[in-house]
Amino acid sequence: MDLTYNEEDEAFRAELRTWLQAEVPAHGAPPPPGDWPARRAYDTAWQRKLHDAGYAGLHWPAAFGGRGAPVTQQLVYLEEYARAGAPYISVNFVGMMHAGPTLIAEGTDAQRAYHLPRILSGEDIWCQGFSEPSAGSDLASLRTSAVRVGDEYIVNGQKIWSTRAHVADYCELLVRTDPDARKHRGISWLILDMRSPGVEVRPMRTIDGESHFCEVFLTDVRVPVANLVGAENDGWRVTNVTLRFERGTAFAQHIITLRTQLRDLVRAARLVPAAGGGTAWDDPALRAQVGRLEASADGLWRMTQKGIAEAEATGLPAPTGSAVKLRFSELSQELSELAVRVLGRAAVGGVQGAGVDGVETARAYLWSLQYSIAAGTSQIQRNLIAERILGMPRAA
Amino acid sequence: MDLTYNEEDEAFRAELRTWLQAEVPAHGAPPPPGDWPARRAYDTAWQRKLHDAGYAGLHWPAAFGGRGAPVTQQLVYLEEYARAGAPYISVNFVGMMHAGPTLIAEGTDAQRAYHLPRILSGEDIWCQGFSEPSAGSDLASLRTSAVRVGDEYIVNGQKIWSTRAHVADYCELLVRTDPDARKHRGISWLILDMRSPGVEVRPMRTIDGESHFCEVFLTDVRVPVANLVGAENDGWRVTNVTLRFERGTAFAQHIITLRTQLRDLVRAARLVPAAGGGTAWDDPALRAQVGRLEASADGLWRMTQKGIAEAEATGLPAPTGSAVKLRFSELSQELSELAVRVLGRAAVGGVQGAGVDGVETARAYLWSLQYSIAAGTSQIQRNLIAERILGMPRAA
Amino acid sequence: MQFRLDDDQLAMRDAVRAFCADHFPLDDLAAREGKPTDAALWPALAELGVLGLLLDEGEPGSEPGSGLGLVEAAIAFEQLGAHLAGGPVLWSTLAAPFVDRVAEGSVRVAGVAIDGPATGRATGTATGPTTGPTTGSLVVEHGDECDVLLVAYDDRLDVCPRAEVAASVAGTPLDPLTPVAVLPDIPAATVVGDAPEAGRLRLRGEILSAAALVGVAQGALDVARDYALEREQFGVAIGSFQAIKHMLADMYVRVELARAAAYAAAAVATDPRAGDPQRAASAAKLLAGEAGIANGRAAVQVLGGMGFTWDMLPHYFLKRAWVLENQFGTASSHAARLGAAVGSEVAAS
Amino acid sequence: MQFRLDDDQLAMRDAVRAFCADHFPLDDLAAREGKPTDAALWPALAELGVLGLLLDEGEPGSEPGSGLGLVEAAIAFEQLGAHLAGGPVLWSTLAAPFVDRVAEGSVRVAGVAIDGPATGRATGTATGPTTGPTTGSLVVEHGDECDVLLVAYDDRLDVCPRAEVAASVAGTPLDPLTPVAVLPDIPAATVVGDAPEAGRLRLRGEILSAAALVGVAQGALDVARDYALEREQFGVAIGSFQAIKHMLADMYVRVELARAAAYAAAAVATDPRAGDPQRAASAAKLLAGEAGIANGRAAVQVLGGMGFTWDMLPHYFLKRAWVLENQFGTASSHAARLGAAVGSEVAAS
Repeated sequence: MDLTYNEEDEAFRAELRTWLQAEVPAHGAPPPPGDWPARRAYDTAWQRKLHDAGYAGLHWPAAFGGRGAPVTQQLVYLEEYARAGAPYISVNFVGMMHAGPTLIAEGTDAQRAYHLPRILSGEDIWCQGFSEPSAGSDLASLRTSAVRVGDEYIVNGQKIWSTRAHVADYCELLVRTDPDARKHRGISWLILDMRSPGVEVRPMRTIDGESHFCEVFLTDVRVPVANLVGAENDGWRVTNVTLRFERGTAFAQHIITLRTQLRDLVRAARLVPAAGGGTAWDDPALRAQVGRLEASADGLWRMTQKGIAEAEATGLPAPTGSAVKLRFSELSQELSELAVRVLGRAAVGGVQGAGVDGVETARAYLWSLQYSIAAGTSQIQRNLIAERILGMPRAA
Repeated sequence: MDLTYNEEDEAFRAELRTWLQAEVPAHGAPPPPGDWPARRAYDTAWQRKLHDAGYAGLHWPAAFGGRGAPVTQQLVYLEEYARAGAPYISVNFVGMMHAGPTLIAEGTDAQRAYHLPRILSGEDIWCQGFSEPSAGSDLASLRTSAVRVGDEYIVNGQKIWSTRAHVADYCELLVRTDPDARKHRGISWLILDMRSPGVEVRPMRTIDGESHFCEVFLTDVRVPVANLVGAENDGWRVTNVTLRFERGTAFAQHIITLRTQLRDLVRAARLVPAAGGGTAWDDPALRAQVGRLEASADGLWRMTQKGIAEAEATGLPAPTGSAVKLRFSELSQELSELAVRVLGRAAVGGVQGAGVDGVETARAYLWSLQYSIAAGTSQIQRNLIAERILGMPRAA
Repeated sequence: MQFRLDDDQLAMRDAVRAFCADHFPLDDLAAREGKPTDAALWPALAELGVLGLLLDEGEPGSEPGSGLGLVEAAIAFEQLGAHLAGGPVLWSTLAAPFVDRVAEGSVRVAGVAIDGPATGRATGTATGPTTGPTTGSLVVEHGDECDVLLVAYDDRLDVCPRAEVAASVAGTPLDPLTPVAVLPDIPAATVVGDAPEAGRLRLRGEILSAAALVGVAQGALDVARDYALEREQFGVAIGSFQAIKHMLADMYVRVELARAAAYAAAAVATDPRAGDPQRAASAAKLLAGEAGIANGRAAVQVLGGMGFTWDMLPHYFLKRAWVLENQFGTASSHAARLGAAVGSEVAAS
Repeated sequence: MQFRLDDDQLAMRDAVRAFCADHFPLDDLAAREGKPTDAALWPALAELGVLGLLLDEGEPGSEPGSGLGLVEAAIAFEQLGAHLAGGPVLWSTLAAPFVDRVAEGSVRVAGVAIDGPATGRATGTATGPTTGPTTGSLVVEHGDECDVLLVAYDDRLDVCPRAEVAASVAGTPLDPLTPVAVLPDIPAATVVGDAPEAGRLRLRGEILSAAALVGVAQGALDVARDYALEREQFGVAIGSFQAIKHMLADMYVRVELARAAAYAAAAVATDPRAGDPQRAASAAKLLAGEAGIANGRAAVQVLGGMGFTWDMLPHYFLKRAWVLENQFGTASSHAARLGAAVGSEVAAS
């Protein structure tokens, strides 16, 4: 067992660090929250720079335009990316992390040839069309229908929780192609062009006051059969390729961010005056709590390294993905709640200044609440762990 | 709303306190753990003294030999009892708190006339014969059979978790009298004389190394039909009288004990040297944790007062019984785990001396683990609260 | 001893509940966001009797009030909490014994507590940027919708007309139903209460904010319960799942524990023979703060994705809980106070 | 970077597992209670290669050892933990580089860490009643079944033959499989290691006790899982109930988190270019201690009434977890160390 990076990895690190040191400041500050067109422009321009410099799709196979880098370099990338404070993947997330890998695994040559380069270069933005109002945790009960007429599907239904759909070009859309089949069967995976007639996007306001998510209404939308990914009625399996991917490596960046957030908390605590004099950081209970959070973040990072190494060796995502997701969610919520407590009335009042940002602290707290809900609630994750890993019977 | 005690209550307190101040020291120290005959003698002698002084069955109606005291005096009694460090109710628990009240509610005149005075005076000790090896949380699935032959039942089966059965004279026994009826029907409640032929008691060793509980094996045991309490096959309802009673006021003394235990913890913490000098009590994190436990103990005591007041007014146990039991269990476990942490290696090594008792601290910790299991696990309590109080559907 | 509410108290609870349902309906919260409370509400609140509940009837020079007292105030604030009522009602009620024309609804009082003594601070002049609670700024809930500002130190109560207070800077409050003013410094003020009065006001503030938190925690539970009965997944109501049941059960335990503690604290403060008012208030505030935040949090989780939307109720309860948690002492500060009290008790025994 | 065990390591794990199944079967724990480990076990442990794992091969004057190192030792101690192995194996393994004939199984070493420097303490004479950890008595696990006693201060390692140590008084250990000696004072001793060596031994002790706790946590999970599949209530296996599933899932998360941290700590201590050894060890010990205790606790609960009996396995795991939690720094002390480290990092940035 050897957790050091080899010379090649360290060379990659040095080169990447130099590049980020120049490019991150040059890219300027992100647009204000809520200005989604500006966000799209900002993020896609950054993706373009990554692409031009050869850093886009580090984890994608070289045959599909990625760098095909060893897993160690992917970790180096994430570490350096966080250290440099580079822009969050944001609008490129679904394309880079979900849709792209799914097309690589299941797409036709034509689908890959058209879409993969456009995702890598930031030209196209993707969103996800999985959940429906009455199909959340029970995703397989989805009802959006696709009826084949000639070489097209006619799609009708409603999707929800489509992240950044208001700025997306394409959607990975799950539809029911066989209404008579049992739940998990009869589902297909389509590439939806968001500019198709009959697609209506309505942003949803979430508890942090922002609109990351959208509802997508689909009325007689025509999707070419050529946009089917995988076989008809085999979409559930195709989806699970994505889901498993999502629950594996996708949290690596989140965990690194958590460590940064913990340090931001300490930085703030060293500025917040305590009631009895001194600062909040003088409180041994707070220090111990920071120590506990640091230990868990460290453990999660090690689990991630281990999981990625196993995936590399076996070609399959490590089974610990649900565990990482579950613990990350708890940890993120504990940390951001602690930050609200440390800032106290400054967080509640939304006061900014003197090195302490109550608005951002409150926002991060509210945002963290979705981690235990999105992409499988913590309750669902625990069911999965108990049933799939520990072999418990399916239902009571 | 008025939480003060009236003059009469305070007069009762003064009288009781004087009595306890004289009698508690006079009764001497309890026998060593594990010596159950001695424990029985010690406890029943104490019960006799309570009885002779008029303090036995404070909460029992005067018509049945109790004092019929107002609910406020029951609280005063518990407060003063704890303050004086008087002997735990121990072997008299089932008789005074379960069997007696059940006979008062459901027994025949003959049953009441014979048993109630003997329970009150400490002459007879009772145990409980409810649980079976395959009927724990699912108590209604019990299988011990009672077949009526003439004016006797012939009982066969096995009971488990019978507290102090090895020193008991009688047992409140649940049996199946109709094997064809659905689970909750067909159960009857019998008074079992533990000296009957065919009753075999085997103490169970629990994780604290002691033997509070027993298995009871019943082989062709003859129980007179006269010992049936309530109607035949109506035992489930009779049982629930007891269960509801058990989950109501029965925790009042436990909660008072919790407060005493918390103070013992603080006392120990003021003696335990800290790594960096001073004592464990200098740690603000420990003080805050003690403060949190105190708040919860205080809240539980208030809930108990409230529940007792509601029971007094309505004649029915307050619905908050499960909530008190659930929270008490958690709190007791948090507190006793904290005590183990504060004592550290002294608790693990079982060191006694210098005002710190590692053996008792470890024992109390291990004992506390049964609170979330016995008399309905915490999981079952949560189901009950969700279904019976909050109206959730019964099963998934 | 009588722990149950009597008929008068039950009637009062129902009256306040009806008032709240009328003036603070939960089905139109968006309309209330960021807005000051309708000024016309204040005479109605006065008529309801809430604002004058803490006036000691017959005290020389006091204004007419309902004279019911602290338990009744707890009843009222539990309902106000459950309905996420707006406006500086709590501080106005607390201030009524010290500020003219509050009980009659003509003067609205916003307030803030500053830990530590006022000693050494000038009165009648602004005392410059506060070094207080967090960042050199003074956050005052409803600070821009009041007539008078009250500052409660440990040992003194100061008031000054809102018009004389420096302009506030914009805060971005966590709770959209609780606008805040952020003041650059502690305003010039007149002394209206001495140390015992300041102590009494703060104690009452702890108890009544606890009562409001009990209402918030109950409101969050109600929303979660209703949703669990209605929403189906996997073909059944999600309330059939044990994980949901257990979350709801824990919410119930928290709110019942906090409620018992809050009413006990009110009763003890009314008659200290029943216990130590400070300790009872700390226990109540601590448990109610935990119940409010944890139940708000749990309601978001029970509602799942919908719980994360602005359109559903959970976030409003959660946010209001945080506002109240940060008034009159946080759970941490009350834990420290209680721990110290237990330590002193043990040392003395 | 390579996080997975290689074939040699897997083979070693299997060998230790087989050894444990043979010598420490879980189905006959009662026979081991309160008894010292069979002396014949030691040559076998030596042959297995565990005792010599930390000898640095080729170091002048060192005894022959397998030279495998810390990761392999972690593998071994995870298995020893999972089987609740008895005897002073951990301290013997840690002491092997400093005490003759330990690696070959001829000398058994019990040990104890005393926080703080040895400075000012005489060597070669008993130093009188210890003011250390808790009550003026020194608790030494397996202190009556060793040949040599090792005392690890922050800055020094002392040893003395067991025969020269004052008679122990009876302790009543929490763990029936870990007999303790309670010594009235710190024994007279000879210095065998300086400050860096003491630091290294303690670091290794943290990592290997963490590894043992991972084994304990996994063992508790295995017992609970098996029972949940087998035990029926309400007509189905209790593992069908969501509440049981979720307890088991949380046990799994805790053990996986702790395992990753423990092996990472071993790797980092072997090659500090991969991280800060102290911080990695603290994280590992903290997470493993929490996993061991919480999983032991959860196993008791999953087994319900049966879990509360002496005859079932959960309590043994829980008790062993407490023994290990109180060696080489508690979760609290490691949390404080990690918190301080993060604070320094931030201050320096």
